[in-house]
Amino acid sequence: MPKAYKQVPFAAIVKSPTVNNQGMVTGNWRYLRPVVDKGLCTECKMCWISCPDATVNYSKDDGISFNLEFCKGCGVCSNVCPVGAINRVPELDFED
Amino acid sequence: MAVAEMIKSIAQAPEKEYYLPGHRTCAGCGPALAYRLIAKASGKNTIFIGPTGCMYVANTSYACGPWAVPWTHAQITNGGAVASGIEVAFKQLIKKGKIKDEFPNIIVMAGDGGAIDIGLQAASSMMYRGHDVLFLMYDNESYANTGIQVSPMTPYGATTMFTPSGPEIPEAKKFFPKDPMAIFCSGGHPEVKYGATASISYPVDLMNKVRKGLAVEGPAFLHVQCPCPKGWTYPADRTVELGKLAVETGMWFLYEIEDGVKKWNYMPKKLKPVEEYLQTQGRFSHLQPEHVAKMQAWVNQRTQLLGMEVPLPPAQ
Amino acid sequence: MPIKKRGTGLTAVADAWQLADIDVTASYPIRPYTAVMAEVAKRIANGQMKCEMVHGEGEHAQFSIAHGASMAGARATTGSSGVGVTYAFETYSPIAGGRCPIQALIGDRTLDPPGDFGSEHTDCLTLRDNGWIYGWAENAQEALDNSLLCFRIGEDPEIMLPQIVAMDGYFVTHISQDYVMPDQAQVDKFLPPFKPEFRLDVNKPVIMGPQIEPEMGPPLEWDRNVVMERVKELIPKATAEFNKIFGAKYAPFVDEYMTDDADMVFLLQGAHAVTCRSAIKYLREAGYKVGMCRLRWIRPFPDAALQQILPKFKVVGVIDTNTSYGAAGGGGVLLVETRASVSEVANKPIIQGFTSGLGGETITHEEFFKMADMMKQTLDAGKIIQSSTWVNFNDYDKAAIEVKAAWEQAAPSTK
Amino acid sequence: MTLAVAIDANMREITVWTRGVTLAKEARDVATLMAKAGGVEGLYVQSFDNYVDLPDRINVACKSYARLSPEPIETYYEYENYHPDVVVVTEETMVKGHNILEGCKPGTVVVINTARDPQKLLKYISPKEKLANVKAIATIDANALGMNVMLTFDGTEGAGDDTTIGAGVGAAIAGAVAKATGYAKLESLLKVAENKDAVKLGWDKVTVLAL
Repeated sequence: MPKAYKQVPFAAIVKSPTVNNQGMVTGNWRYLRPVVDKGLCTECKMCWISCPDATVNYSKDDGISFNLEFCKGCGVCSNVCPVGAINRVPELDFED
Repeated sequence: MAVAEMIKSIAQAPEKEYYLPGHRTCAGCGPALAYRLIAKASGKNTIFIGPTGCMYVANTSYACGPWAVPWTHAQITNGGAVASGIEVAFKQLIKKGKIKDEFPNIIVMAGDGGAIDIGLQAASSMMYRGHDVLFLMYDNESYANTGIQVSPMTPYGATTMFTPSGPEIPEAKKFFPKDPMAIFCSGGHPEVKYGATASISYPVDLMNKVRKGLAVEGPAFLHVQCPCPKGWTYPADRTVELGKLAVETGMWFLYEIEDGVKKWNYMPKKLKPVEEYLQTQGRFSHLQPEHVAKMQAWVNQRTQLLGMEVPLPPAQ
Repeated sequence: MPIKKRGTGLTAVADAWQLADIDVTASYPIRPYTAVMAEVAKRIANGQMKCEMVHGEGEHAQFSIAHGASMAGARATTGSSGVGVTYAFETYSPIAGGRCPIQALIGDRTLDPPGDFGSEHTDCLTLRDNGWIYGWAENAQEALDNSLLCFRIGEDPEIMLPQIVAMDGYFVTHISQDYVMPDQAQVDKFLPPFKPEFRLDVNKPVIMGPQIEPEMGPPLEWDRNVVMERVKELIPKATAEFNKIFGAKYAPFVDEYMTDDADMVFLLQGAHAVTCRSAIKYLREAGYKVGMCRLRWIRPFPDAALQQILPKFKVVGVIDTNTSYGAAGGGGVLLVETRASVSEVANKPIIQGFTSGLGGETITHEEFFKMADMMKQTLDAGKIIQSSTWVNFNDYDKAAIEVKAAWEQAAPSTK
Repeated sequence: MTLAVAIDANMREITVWTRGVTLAKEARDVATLMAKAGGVEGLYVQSFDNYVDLPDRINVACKSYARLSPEPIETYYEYENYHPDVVVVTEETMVKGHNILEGCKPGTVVVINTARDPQKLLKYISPKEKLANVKAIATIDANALGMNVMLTFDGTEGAGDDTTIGAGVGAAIAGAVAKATGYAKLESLLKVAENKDAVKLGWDKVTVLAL
């Protein structure tokens, strides 16, 4: 095999990311996608505080949403939801 | 940080993330959740030291990392020593006027191996010398980065790659774990003015303990239990649930020791039988009733030793 | 004004560290390097030095503390000896690979067993493959000067590598000598403040030492290889500048003594050069056309310089004050590297090996005379007689037969 | 100078894609079973995990490899199957967001563990330019066959796998791979797998869509 070496910065020191770490995109780890039922959601933010990957977003206007570029689909958000407002749906049911 | 501002509820937790999406930790990783909450609590003016472990290797795979704040690797052996060097350097460089930085929060994020096993010497010395560093032990109860091998924190009766169960050794791991709080925060390290146990399942408590640990002058120690879906063998969505169950069964405790005074942060009304906890995890699936009884006896003894006065399940 | 002083290599390096305004140093006691830390501690206590001294719980911690301090942007130092050097082994590659230009003073000591305080270069030579810049000082003055030179080279933005100022235990670390402590203004002219491009800075956050992809490994290691080659280029420049500012006369790589008309030379490093020079005087009077080549650096190894210099001679006697059991040719590290350096040189001299000065023994005048005799026999024979000779043990010089018999009786494995 | 030689010209490479931890053992079993079956038939064989994927993390993409050759394998110590002839996907979602066809040769067979219509999965598969190399897509709904999934760390990190090989879903997938590719006879697989019913079901229930 021909070798494909990669450029490496000085002493492998890399700049810290600011929003997402684009070097390790993890959305393709997911086979069950979290889907929030906004009718049930009480916006208690348990899912938000419990996400190991910081991929649950919350805003006053839109409530809970998910960063699907990075969500690994672990289901912790669904498990901790006190009202069962987060469903886990097979990823291939979605076109995107 | 001079005086820590306490967080009263999840709604008041800081929104800003410093442990960002994009790391190769397991789906449902307990230590990753710990990292996120700790980084949230400590904020922008923070430097992390990451001794080798899952939170080094899985987080920085492929020459990148998820931190919005400075982070450096340390060997699994020397997190405490590297942090000591960083701390004195900042003090000295600031004193000499060579840099204009505000003195940062310095946090060592060591796994159980890097804190209480191979890294114990460096951790102990850092605390003895009184460096203004928060030494944080994220405890997933094994050497998980190398594929789950036994550590001193692995519970009695758990299987790992190095402690399989077999006819000669039916209970798998034979020894009960070390008690890091007893080692670091019970007077043996006089400079340590603040020490606490915490759990990822009690996020507000955890974040406030991080802030308290950073607010005290000198070293602080935080022992955070972090369920590990791979090593403990349970479905990844149950991480937070299991952290709670550990507390409810006496497999984990939430207390802090400030200036030598112990305070309970959460005490269940009565302990659930430890079997309820054991049966949730594949690592205990081989245990026989006598092993479960031995575990319950240990839990009961430990509960009494720590002074938690709650009704206990019977130990046969 | 430069000050004339009397002190050991350790106090001389403490002077260098004071002049370099180091920010952090990490201590742990082990003979014979210890007193440099005692000296620095005194100066911190009396306000002479503004530096934080951290008492590590061992050498592994010492090097780790200095590593951490360097990542934070501090000029940091540490030091050790003997088994202390090897106890810290894990840390050497991460420090060099992390490009943290800390400085360590190593006062050589024999590795155990046996428990032996005496100097042997083996402790420090074991880490020669880890990417540190280092070489041996033969006296207090050179120890001080090497320290400044090392900071200057190691902290160069194009280099960024850790350095070791190595010196023989006892000989250089414990024998008082005259030396000159230079003026602060001279040092400030020679050594700029340490300002690394990357440090742990919350306003410019970076990730240091992440895991890399396999495809990044070879380029990263290639970079470490290239930078060592660059050190070879910088050493002559920095040495020339040092000589100019401080009025010194250092050769960049190889210090030659009475080599102009020599047909055989001793090749060595470190403190034994002092006795060697004196022995050469007597040997010259007795008609031996002998000189000395002393290596100032072991990493990077001065191969190009040796390729220039050694063809002038017919026989080179490499004196190894270290062990490398089972090494090619039966000698030590210097013999192997010297032979490798000139292996492709057309008119290369005969290179024979001597192992001597182990366990801290003094290499006496008599032993230099013996080695000269053996080199003479090589010269006369026009070929190597014995690939490597352990002086006093398997030497083939007739005059040594009686000594040899005595040693054979004493050495257990000959029984 | 580069020698123009064909190294391992007749070697066939099977790459098994899977999810870390949860399906790692089953994927390893697919590779192990195919290699063992090849061994039964007198081929030179090799099966191994992708070293860089280890230690695996829950849900992360991982690969296991099998190689079968009529001659001794010369690239025995290379890290990966750089040019797979067969791509096996043990968890259907992996068709999305992973370059499962990377390096594949003309005539590649793709085997997917799914209940879905293979035509519908095609649109996700990447890299797109390699689709032309795919000869057939085989699907097997192994999860519906009532087999277990085994969770074990045995056999990882260079240890020998002392657990049974081919006791669960992996055995069914291997049956499907053998039939869809013709790389192993059913009898050979039955000889080496623990769960022979699973192998047989996989063999029988696989559907192959020629492209």
